[in-house]
Amino acid sequence: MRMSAETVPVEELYRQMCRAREFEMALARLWEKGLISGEMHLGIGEEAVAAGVVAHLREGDAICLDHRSTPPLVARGVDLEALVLEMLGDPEGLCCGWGGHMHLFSREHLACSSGIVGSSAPLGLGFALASQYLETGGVAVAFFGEGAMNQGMLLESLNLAAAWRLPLVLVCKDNRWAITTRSRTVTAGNLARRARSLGVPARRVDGTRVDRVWRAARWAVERARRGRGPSFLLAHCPRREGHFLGDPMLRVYRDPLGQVLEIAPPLLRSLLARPLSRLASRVRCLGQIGATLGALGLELLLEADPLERSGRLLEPSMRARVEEEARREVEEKVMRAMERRVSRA
Amino acid sequence: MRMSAETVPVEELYRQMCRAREFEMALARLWEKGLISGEMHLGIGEEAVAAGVVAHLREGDAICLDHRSTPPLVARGVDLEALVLEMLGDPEGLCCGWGGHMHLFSREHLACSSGIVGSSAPLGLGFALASQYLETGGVAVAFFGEGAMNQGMLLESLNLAAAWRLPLVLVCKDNRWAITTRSRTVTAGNLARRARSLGVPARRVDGTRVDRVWRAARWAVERARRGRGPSFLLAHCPRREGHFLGDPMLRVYRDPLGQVLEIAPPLLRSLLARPLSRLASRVRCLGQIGATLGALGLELLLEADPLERSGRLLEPSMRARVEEEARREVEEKVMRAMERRVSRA
Amino acid sequence: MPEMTYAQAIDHALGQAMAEDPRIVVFGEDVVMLRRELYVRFGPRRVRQTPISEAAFLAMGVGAAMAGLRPVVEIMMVDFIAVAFDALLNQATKIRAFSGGKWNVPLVVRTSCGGGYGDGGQHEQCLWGLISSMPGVSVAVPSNPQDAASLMISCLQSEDPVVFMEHKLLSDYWRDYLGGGSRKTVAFDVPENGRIGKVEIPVKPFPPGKGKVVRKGEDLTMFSLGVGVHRCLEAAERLEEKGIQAEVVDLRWASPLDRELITSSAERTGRVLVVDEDYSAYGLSGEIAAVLAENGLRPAFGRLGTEGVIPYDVRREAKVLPNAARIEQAALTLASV
Amino acid sequence: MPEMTYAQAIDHALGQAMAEDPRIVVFGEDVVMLRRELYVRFGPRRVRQTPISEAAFLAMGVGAAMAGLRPVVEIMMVDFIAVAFDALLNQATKIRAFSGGKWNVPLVVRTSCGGGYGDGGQHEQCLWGLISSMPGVSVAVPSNPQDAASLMISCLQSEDPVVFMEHKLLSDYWRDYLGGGSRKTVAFDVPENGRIGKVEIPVKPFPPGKGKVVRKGEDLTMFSLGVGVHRCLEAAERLEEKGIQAEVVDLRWASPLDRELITSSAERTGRVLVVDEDYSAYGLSGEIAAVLAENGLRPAFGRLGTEGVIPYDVRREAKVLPNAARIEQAALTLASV
Ligand SMILES: Cc1ncc(C[n+]2csc(CCOP(=O)(O)OP(=O)(O)O)c2C)c(N)n1
Ligand SMILES: Cc1ncc(C[n+]2csc(CCOP(=O)(O)OP(=O)(O)O)c2C)c(N)n1
Ligand SMILES: [Mg+2]
Ligand SMILES: [Mg+2]
Repeated sequence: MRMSAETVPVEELYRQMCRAREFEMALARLWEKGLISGEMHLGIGEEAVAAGVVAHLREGDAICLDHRSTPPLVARGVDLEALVLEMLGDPEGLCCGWGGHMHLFSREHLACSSGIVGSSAPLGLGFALASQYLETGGVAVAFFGEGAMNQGMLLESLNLAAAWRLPLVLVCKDNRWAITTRSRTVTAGNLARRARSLGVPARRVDGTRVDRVWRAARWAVERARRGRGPSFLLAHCPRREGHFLGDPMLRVYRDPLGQVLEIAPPLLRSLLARPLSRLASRVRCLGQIGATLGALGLELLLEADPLERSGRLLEPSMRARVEEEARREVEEKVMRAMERRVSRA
Repeated sequence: MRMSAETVPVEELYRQMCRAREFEMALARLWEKGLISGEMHLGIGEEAVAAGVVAHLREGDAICLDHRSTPPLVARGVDLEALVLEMLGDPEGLCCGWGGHMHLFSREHLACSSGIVGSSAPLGLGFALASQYLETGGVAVAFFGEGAMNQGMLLESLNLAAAWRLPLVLVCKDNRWAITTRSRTVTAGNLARRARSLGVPARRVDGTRVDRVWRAARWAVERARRGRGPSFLLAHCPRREGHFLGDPMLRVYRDPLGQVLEIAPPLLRSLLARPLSRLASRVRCLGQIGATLGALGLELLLEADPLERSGRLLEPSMRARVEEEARREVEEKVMRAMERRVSRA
Repeated sequence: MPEMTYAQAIDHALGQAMAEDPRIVVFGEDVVMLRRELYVRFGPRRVRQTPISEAAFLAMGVGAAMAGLRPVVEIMMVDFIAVAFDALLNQATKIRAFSGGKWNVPLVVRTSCGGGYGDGGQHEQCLWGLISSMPGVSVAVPSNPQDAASLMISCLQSEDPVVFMEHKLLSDYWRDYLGGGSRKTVAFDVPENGRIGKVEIPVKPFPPGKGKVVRKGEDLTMFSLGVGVHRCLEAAERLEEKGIQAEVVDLRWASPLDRELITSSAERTGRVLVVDEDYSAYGLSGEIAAVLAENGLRPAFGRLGTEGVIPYDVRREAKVLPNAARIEQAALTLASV
Repeated sequence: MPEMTYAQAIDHALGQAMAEDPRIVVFGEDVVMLRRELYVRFGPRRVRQTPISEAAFLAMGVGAAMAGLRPVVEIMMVDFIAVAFDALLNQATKIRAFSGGKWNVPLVVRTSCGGGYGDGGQHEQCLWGLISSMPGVSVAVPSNPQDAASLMISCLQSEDPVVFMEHKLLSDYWRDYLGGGSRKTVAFDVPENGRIGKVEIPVKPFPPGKGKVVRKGEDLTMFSLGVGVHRCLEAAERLEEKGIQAEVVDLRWASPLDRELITSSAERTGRVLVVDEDYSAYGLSGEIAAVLAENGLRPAFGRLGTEGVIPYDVRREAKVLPNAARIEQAALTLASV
């Protein structure tokens, strides 16, 4: 199954990664300006997974996404202007301003998303079933996080996909965190084995290396296309922007003083709440909270940026060109979207 | 972990099995007479599992049951008269006539049941959590079928029990069938491995041999009691009375002529429905239905009765005595319950 | 017009539609046996058995409908929809709006409901009120073979999610499975006109959201659904003997409600009794009361529903579910206002 | 009486009760951070973080309650209860009846609800109507810090299941988390008296099912819950300028409803407007209409609720959720009847 590196379309993959990154950074700026409402979950850190998987899809294939849906949509070729306008709640947005960032739908691309953790997998079953039944040769891909692997409907879906041999690729983006919870503290066993035990062949892959993701995804998508049934990819990737924009845990690092002044006094009151029993235990709990924050900070420092790691696959001048092109394209699209919005407002 | 056969309390275990069997046969007669309403699922065939597991429980331990709840309740020492009266819908029944056979509750025994497939496991989590929190040393046991192993909340429960190290014993009674579905046709992988992959150590056991069940359950219950966390027992056992009393699939064997006359004509019409395309496929489907019925019939013929298999562990005279005592006890209790019912009607 | 049982009528309509539209697929637990006639006729690709994984396979139905199929997903009893509720509440009913009207979900959820055979409170619920409280889903509740067939066709033609509820007391195979048929020692109070009747062939759809006056009367109107309609008719007969002319309306759909029929009938009779096998509170009777009130109608109003958990004991069950005697009583009270 | 924010008041009440009753345990997703003050004070045995397995851990709450604990189970947003609905519908609310009254389930489900911050239709629902349609559960919806604290104590003292709904727009940490606090560029329409207020200490429970007249008036009564109460009060001010005296009732509980207060106020004013952030159909407004009608009251009646899916676009969202302008308009129409 191993193929030589030459066959990996590195330039195109990296371009998609850059487009996604530039696009989400633009979204972050719009969000900061108050132009995008609600919880905004970015997929910054997941670009290699999105690009590496989506590259194998063709017309008639479906993607079912979770709350970090932008990078796969960008890689799939959804119109960036329509995406921006949707985030702005504009009637000309992708979903006419009805869906917003957690509920992005593009019928033309057979792309859907949902903010209910775990629901992308069973929705994916449906698209896979339709492909199997209509014999279109299409496959469906479901993206979700490692936290979603504890959601019942997702576990059920693994079994059902295997029992019915559905052309479904299940992509677990393991960023180790579910909001403020370190997933391993609430997850038993190991996730690849979990998928296998439910009848779905699984591979692990470094989700910061787009070439590796691409190869693993080729295996998975080809299997599905040939009618050999579902497969599971476990891709490790960092969570670089916290759970959502303005994540209070991240703010501790970005604005330590402000945050500590806000968080600490009530915690101190708790520490000293009467009756003053179990002080040692309380100190331990406070330490636990500190340790969680510490782990998050450490990961932020140590974890590789997929753009860094995957960019190295290109020679520097080409890399710079690709980055520049992506930057320009996104800038232009966002600008045009803003103009449309303003002209009608 | 292996212990010599002497330590197995075979006589007591076999007594509980006989009590359960006699009791359920009495229920079947009452049901046939129209005195018990609704769907009546018997645990005939599961007696060794019930007796072998419940024998390890003591006060403060909890049991969470599915729709085949009678054998464990009998083994746990719930008053047989109250049980009969409940089945009859009597105000003096175990649940004052409110619960019925799918919803039997005995607070005193920390015993509950539910007709929603898979729900016994998460309810069991709750009792296990309370034991752990209150440090009572109590354990909880959840009983369910192999069909329930595809229900999301049950899969979630395996992970949660492992992640929290809860004193929960999960007992899967694998009778191979879920109503009319052969479970292996809709279940991928293997169930013991599935439990292990979710962090729960698992053992398989022949569920017709009460001594083996008893040994496996001792391992599981002791683990839980010592704070070592959950475990999973996969016990194979036969489904001797079909899914429920009056099971239409079973009737095909018990009243072949009547049933065939009823079932065949519409199937024949389907076979010949116009346009008459795909006749070969239709014949194959008809064959599939026949094969399912055949498999059921074959199992009925070939599968061992746990009373037969476990009874051999006793010497014949003792066995006969135990059986006779159980028969008498049950007969008497049922009779007394009927008298109470009649006297108040 | 051949005579069919309620269950035959449903499967006949489904078979008719499946023969015409290859996009229709049926899946759920035990459908190979439960729908064996459709299975033999249409084969294992179109009638497919699932694991006991309602959450996954109902959402699979949503995805399949988005992908262009017309799935009929079976939830054996409506009580069990609780484990799959997300697929309805947060997916199926939201997607038309979320996509800005560009994507729709033509999903039929087929399920059974209702009591009267002694299964107790976890298996005899109706829940059409609970389901109708979500925007974006229609709920059909046929009370007889013709309606069952026609409403099934209506559901299959819907471009949006619908729940089709088959009342277990009217369906022969459910009565048989759930502790009836194999023994001669139990008798259920099965309304004859609900159980069996003539069905026009080919089956034609009925317009969604349209109810029907099944008995004319001037003194009060009874609104009901499913088995309740027959109980009302029975009560109406008795009331007639007492000189009270009750109108009986079979709403057929819990959602959308036939507001026109509700207001016009209530206006005419000036007295309304809602007879609802579902739970009373936050349900059909409330919605009807609001429809009347916001239209400025002020009829005398009463409601009979299921209060609290349905008891297992068949004698108490018979008293708890709306029956002709209770309806008669309530109607007499209303008529005296 | 110290001043507290809405969220502080809830956690203060919970902390007070936990200090008194060791049977109270709290679990749910992210509770170590979300309830960090309780976590530090009461430790990891009493405040416990779960996997994203709502179905399992809500049913675990049911079992734990049966076993003698007093679990407070957190479902982060009420929308997500759909994946755990069975634990409420078929377990928690049924067990008292099923056991013949011998076993009860003192379970508190703590969840957040409501919109007004631009998260869209899958995260801003209220669903108190849907939940209240199940018999056997109480539903508390506080609109200000004092009520939030006292209703939390009432819930913790309940012997049967209750759902405690915290409105996200009133809770500072939710506003902050859900795209608010870290940026100065957005402003939400947060009712000041809901956000912060004085709380009597020690916190005492309020009687279950009792609402409160929060503004007296003779011309019409507005019934509402949660943020809606403040919108009504705002509208009432404006109406006063136009010479209309609106009474505003904070029902506090979606279930059980305060039938006495509803009927007495409606009788006095003769006009009723139900203002409900939850979906209109099959909900609070219907139930109130039925309560009025079955008590022979025939006030002029109007309702304002959320019709259909809540749009993402904040401008449209603001129009869809009941706001003071819409309420004023509806009240004027009613008053002219
Ligand atoms: C059923 C459900 N429960 C809880 C939530 C709240 N929630 C949103 S994202 C999230 C964490 C998901 O973790 P993971 O699947 O690992 O994805 P990540 O955010 O790390 O990408 C949670 C708990 C939800 N949206 N749906
Ligand atoms: C959630 C749910 N889905 C479906 C059913 C209907 N049902 C009752 S028993 C049963 C089969 C259960 O199979 P298994 O768990 O193997 O238990 P067995 O009957 O074989 O003992 C089904 C599908 C149900 N009660 N609950
Ligand atoms: Mg994650
Ligand atoms: Mg089985």
